[in-house]
Amino acid sequence: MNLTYLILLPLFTAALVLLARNASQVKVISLLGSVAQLILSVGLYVAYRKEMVAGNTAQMFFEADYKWFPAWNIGFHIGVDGISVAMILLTAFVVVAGVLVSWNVSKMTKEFYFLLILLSLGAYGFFISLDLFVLFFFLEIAVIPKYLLIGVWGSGKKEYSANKLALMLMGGSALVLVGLLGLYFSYAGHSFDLMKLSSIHIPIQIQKICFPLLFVGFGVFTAIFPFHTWVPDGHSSAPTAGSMFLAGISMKLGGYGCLRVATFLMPDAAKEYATIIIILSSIAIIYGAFATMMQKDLKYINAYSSVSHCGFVLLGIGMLTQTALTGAVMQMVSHGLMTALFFAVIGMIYERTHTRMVQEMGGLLKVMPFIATTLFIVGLCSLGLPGLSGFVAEMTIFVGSWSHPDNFHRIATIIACMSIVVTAVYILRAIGQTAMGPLKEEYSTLTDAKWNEKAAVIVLLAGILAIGIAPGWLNDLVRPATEIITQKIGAVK
Amino acid sequence: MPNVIYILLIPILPFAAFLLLGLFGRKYIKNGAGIIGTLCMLIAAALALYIAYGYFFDYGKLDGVYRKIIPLKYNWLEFSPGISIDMGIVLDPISVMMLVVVTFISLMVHIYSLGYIKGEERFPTYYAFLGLFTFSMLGLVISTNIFQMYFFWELVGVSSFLLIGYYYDKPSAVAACKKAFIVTRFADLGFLIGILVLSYYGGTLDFNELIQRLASPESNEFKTAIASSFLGLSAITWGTVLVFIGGAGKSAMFPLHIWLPDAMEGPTPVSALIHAATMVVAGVFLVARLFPVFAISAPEALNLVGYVGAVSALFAAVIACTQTDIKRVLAYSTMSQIGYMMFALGVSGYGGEEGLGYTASMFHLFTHAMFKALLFLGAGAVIHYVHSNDMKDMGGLRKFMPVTHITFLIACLAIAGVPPFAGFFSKEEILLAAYQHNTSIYWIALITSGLTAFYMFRLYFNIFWNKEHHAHGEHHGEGGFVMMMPLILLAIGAAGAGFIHFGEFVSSDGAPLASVFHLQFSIAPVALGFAGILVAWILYKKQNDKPDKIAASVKSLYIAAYHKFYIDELYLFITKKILFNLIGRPVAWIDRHIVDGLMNAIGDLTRGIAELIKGFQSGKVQQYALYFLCGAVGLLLLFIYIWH
Amino acid sequence: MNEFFSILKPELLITAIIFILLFVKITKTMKTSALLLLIQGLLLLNFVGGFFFNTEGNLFGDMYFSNHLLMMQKSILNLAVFLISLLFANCLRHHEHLPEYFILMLSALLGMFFMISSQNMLMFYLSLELATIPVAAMANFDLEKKASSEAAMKMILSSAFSSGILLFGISMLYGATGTISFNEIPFALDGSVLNILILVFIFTAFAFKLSIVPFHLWTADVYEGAPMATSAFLSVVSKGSVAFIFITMLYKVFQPMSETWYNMLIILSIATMVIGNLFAMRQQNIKRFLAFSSIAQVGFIMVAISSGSAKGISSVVYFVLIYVFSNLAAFGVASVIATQSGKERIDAYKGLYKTNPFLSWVLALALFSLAGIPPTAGFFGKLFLISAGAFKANYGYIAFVALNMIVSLYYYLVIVRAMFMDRNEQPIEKIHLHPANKIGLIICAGGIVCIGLISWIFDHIQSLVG
Amino acid sequence: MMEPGLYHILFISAGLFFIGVYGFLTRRNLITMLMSIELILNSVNLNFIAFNKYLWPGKLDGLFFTIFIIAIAAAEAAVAIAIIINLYRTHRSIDVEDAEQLKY
Amino acid sequence: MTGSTFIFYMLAALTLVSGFLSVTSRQIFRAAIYLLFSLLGIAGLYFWMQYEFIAAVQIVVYVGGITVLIIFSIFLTQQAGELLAVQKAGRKLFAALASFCAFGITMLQVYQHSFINAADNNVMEASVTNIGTQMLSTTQGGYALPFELVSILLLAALIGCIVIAMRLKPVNQ
Repeated sequence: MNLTYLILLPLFTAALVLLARNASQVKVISLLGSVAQLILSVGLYVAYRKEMVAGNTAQMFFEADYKWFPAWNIGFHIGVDGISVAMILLTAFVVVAGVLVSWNVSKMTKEFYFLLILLSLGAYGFFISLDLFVLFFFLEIAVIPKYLLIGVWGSGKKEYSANKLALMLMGGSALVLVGLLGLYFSYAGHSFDLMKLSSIHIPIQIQKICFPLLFVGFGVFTAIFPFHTWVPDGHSSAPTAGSMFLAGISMKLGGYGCLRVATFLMPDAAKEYATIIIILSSIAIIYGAFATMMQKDLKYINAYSSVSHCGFVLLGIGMLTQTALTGAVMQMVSHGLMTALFFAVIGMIYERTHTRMVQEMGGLLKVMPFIATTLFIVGLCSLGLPGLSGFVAEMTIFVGSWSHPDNFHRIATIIACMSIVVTAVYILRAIGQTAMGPLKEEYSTLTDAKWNEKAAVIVLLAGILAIGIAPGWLNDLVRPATEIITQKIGAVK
Repeated sequence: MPNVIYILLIPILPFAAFLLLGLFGRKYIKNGAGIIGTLCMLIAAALALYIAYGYFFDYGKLDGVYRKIIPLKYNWLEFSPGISIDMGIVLDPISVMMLVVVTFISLMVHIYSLGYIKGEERFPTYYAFLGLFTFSMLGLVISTNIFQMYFFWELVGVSSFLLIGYYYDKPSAVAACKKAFIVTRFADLGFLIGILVLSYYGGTLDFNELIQRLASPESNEFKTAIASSFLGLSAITWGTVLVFIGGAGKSAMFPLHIWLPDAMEGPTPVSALIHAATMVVAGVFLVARLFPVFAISAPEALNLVGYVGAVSALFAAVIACTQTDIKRVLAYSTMSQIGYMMFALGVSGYGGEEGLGYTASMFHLFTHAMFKALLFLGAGAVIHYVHSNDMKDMGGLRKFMPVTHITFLIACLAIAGVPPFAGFFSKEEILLAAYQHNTSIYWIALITSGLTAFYMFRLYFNIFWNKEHHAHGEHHGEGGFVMMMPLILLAIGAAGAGFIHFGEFVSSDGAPLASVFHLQFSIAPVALGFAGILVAWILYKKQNDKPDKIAASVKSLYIAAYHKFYIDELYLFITKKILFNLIGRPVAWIDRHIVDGLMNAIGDLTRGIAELIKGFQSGKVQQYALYFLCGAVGLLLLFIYIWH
Repeated sequence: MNEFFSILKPELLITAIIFILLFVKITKTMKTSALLLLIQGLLLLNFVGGFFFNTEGNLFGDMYFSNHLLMMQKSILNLAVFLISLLFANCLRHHEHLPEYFILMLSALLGMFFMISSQNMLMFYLSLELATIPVAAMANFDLEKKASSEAAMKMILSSAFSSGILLFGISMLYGATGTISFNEIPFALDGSVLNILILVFIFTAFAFKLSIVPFHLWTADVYEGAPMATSAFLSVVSKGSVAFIFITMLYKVFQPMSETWYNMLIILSIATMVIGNLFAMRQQNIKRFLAFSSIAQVGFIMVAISSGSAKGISSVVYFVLIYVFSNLAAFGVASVIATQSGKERIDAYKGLYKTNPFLSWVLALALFSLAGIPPTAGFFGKLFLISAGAFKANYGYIAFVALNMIVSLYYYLVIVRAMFMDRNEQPIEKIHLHPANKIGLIICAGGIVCIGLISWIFDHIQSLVG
Repeated sequence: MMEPGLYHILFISAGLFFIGVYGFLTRRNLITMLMSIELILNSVNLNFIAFNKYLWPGKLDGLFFTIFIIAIAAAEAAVAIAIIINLYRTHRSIDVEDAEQLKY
Repeated sequence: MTGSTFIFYMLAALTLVSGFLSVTSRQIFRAAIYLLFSLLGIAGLYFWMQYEFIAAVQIVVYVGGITVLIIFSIFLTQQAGELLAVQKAGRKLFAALASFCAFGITMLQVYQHSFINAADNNVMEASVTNIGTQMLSTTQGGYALPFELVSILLLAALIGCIVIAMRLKPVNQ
């Protein structure tokens, strides 16, 4: 399987979108492109599976290394392992849903879809790149589409939010850049190549400098405390698909980076700083949950809950056990699907009621059963109901975290566990006030979801249920990859 | 051995009904929904009976001991080698018994609901939810793995949530379902951490292995777990206590009981199914499932179970005496009875005669399911008839609803422990077990038993006797056959279930336990029961002012009990005042103003500095030259005198 | 003799064009619009010609020196001038002094060519003046405008002052070493304190031309007052050429003092970035804004220069190439808008996207490139600058530089925001672009997108540096 | 008083240089500023000649430098005066403080 | 004290004092005249150093050219006899301080530096022949290229001056 198709296809789609004559062509092209991408991603999974079954034990599959800036020893080096495949699948699902949900966008449709596709391109590229320069390139590619999506198609104080998001994310990537340069120069012949860097032992002094830079830098993307404040503003101002991409894909870039770059390459420093990571992520988890409890705007609720949920990702990474790392990846996938769906539903509700304030709604189950039911399901997923993806991911993290026998890790685990109660409180509060209760007069004529919205929901739900009901496939996908990382960590004394 | 498919079909059928009705019910099978659900349930119940028969009388026993049969085990999610969630089926006495109870009660409720819920708009949804609940509950009871149990435990919780919130446009129902979910969720936190503790020390999530390792003093796991202590208690004790917290939440044990009375906002058949017969006993079932660990490795935890159960039993009974909402009375009575089951476990030992409490607890669980479901369904019929929950609106209904009256009376007698009804036998065993092991619990239990009789008959007299009922404008009778049939079937169960020699089938170690029956021992509780009935007779048979006088004489106690000892208010205080105002609000404020403020402040600061230094760009070319010169001089000074 | 021509080809070509223009001016045979077309054609030829018959070598003793890297640099400058002739077509088209304007511009360009080819201080000084004095005159070409003459005045006086200090430094250098040849000076520098004085004095002249803080103050005023094409020329061509010779000067002439100038560069680059960013943030005039943004960009260039390595050279050349496209595109769009509507304030750009999507996209691309955001070339340019700077493993400094990129992003986004997001009742109406403008903008946009992604270009530059 | 030599001339030139700088920084009239520039350039010329004479008489580098500086000074002065005259036309003043419309 | 020394000090005093007066005088004409004297003083110093050619150039270009140009421009732009505006005292003080500081540092460094004296071997006569030959030589040490460069510069300056100063239309301000 040639991985470049994963980048070329969105590129091709984006080009076609630019050439399209009218809005409906744009939509159809985008939809076809994203569905093709989804098929391609599933094909990638199948191919990966086949290789694995065939006994391929390489760390990275389908590797390819093209020349790019040989003067800097930069290569367009791509390849995937289980983690990447999982993230690519996630991206594909969210993109299809995002395209579907945006069917009603009438303002500058062409630009909107172009940016969406560009954003997805960044994510795909990020997940397949094995060269840190290329990785960084794709990481940053995704920032500006986000900025424009929020600023142009957003609502509320969109300019402020867009600015904040762009600046904070770029701040994060600035730190990442410095960290990457540190790694680059620590390799004898100067290299950005992930595989080469992973084969050497990076000096501990370099690790101590670069690890925090990289971790915090990537952490900003995944809302590490206290650099999470772009999340609520950004998400709440973004258009529906923007929020979906932002929370569903973009925040995962950070988690993936923390794992793949920071932790994998610098296990010594990861151990050294694990305490701090755990403290910060525990704070994010519980603090995000409590902050969510007080929110009145649905998007803020989901945004803050994303802070909390992404805290689990970082917690899992900070714990450094294989199970916790696997859980972190699962949580990324799960949260990506779930939060995308949540934002999609919020968008649908907003489109109809023109408000996102929970206290202004009520009884929507009556007039829009499909949407409200989806809201229920996604809420339940958010609070970790078994059978949905959130449960699997969170439990994996808990079990993995608990396997550290000392009190510090345990307390962190308990704090993380506590959030599931707080999550229940805010989710039920939100659902109770929006979907349940007496129906407001002014909403009695609203309609239920249309075909595109239903399709989007079904796509994402399919993903959520696929993980929630049969998590084995994801587990089998991710575990070999996390095992390599844990081995590297384990080798550190 | 039966075909595993048959066992699998038991939970699958309700789930299929759920999927079918949930996805297509609203549009396509609106009218047939009830029939489909009931049919599925009927088959499931028949299969359950078939399995139970086979297990108990055919293949279940090996060398005189009921063994655990695991016909199916599927590795669902492997956390790490050894620790994995396996989805499987275990057949042992309690799971088989629970299969029967759950499917039977569920079937009854399905049938009953055909009449009760008929004509409502969300009829299919209702049956879908019932199917989901039954599926989850069945999954729970056949769990082979503690995480599997947690899995279904949560599903049970959510289906309970959905059913309580069935009348979602009623604010009180919404509040109740949220409360139920959140309180049990809070308890589940304990369960989850308990699982983590136990699985870590046991090195497994499988019930069998867990018990083998943690309940046998020779194993290494046991030794490490006992050795690692926290705050003076061993890891196993902590683990079991935490798991018990989960159980206590689901089973509405004091002080996590507050959700149960409110849960009565759901449709009454739902209360019968979930909040009387099946889900609320999940906590008991959980403790029973892990009983060897409790009994052998964590006696402190078992003691706790006993005391919590006893306190809950008495506490709920006292409150039940003062409530006027008939469903709430039943709810408190449920809580009280589950307290019985709980402390029965608490006073039990492991193996042989010592395990009497265990058997008694399971026995009571079984009988209680029958008569409590009956009570609720009966109450449902009454409510259906008078359109009110409050006993003040009732009275003299015996003439109008004869079947209900008789079945209700049977249930009341059963719960009051009047021989020969079912409750009598199970309660006797419990009291005996308590008497043998822990006298203080025994006394509490005895008092509770008297109170039980009193409040049940207070209820009974208030509904069916007391003041004459003024007929409402329209009368639709007692409800059709579909509503009466379950009542009658359950009444048969409530009357006759006691004669099963339960000890032969269910015991702590699987070996049959001879039923013991001490006539002289039974005198006290039966006498107390009759006394309770008598007092209720005196006070409530006819309309009079005695109850008020008595209430006035113990005014403060009465008011406290009437207000459920202010536990709700306490919770409200903790959540609203402390969680929301003292934690949530400050956190939200800090986030917006301090953390985010910091980020914004950096921006503002930059802009401020930019504004501050704009004077350098003064537009005066001479000044520019001056700065130029100063820059050069500065560099000279720096590099000649400082840096060099 | 053949070799003479091929070595001196770039300069000779420019001189030839100057004389052609002079001839045209004197004979008054052409209308301005036709003349502009001629100029564009000549400049295109000149640019293309830069790629053929290139020979390395010395001429006039050690007065003149050329190699392939220098030719590359000259080609970049040629390209920039060609693009200027395209992008500012609409405002130059009707300029009555069009030939004079280009004569001056090309003289300055000639000065720059000699400057980067110079091998001794005299040539350097002379060509620096040749590269400055005509530009000061160009700044005054909006003869009717007060701002224009003020800008010219500020420019000529500041540059005279600066060259005074430079000359004082050179004279001291001459005194201390007895030579003005670049090849001999490094061996004659004795590491005494006077050398530092010399370095500082000579450094200030570069600092002045490159607008390094605190020698930058003339920049914004001149950019704002001067005609748009002049500002563009100043900010791109002039800066680029000085950056090239700056590298030679530091790496070659003051090589023995590398530690001193390294520290100097660090301090001044930090100051430059910070001040440039802070001032750019609060600008309302697009030209002034671009002036400060170019100051901040110079800060980044200095980061790479500080590395003192071959990578430093190649990344600076590469960055200048990218900067040519990005900054000229920005100036080009600003010029189109200013010519058509007379509006230079950023406020006026609000809602531009509604009426002029093409211009908005080009400007946005240019700004993203300036801010260093992928996939635009600016990303690669800036990244390589910083990577080169990181050779010295001074990570605190690099982190500071990287964080400065965020501030710069902030103000670039201000314009993007104005164009795409802000509402405006009366946006600038639809602008009909002159074909030359359109071609120029398309070339710029294409360059911005392609130069980064096509790694061959950087590798080529790197191979020239060796 | 000692025999005048290189250092004396260097003193004169440096003095003249900074007198010019001082004038440039304080004279408000553009033409007087230009005069200060001339002083600065002349001081540099003096430097070159002095160095050539006293230290490096073997080549005439300093002298040539001076010649070229003089030429450049003439060109620069010409352009500067042209600009000043134009400024006078637009501003009706050649006071440098009257031309500070461009700022901040 | 020899005559040569005396002359030197006289020239030095002339140069510095008139230079100083030219930047402080409040009458612009006087300032120009002082400048003239200062430049003449420098020319004298060139003579004193026996660089007659350069002294002659100095007199021709500066005294005869630039000063005249300046005086013309004064006529063009200034009502004669008017006193020059005075800069703010603060700026003056600051400028004086900065200039003096720079002067101090420079002189300190210059005096501390021991210039290598290579004066002993082959002195090249600064004769017109030498200068002329070298100026037009294209080989090593020849100055033909700078010469050409300056010519282009002068051309450009000429064109620039013409465009700027020669305005066709009157300005209405």
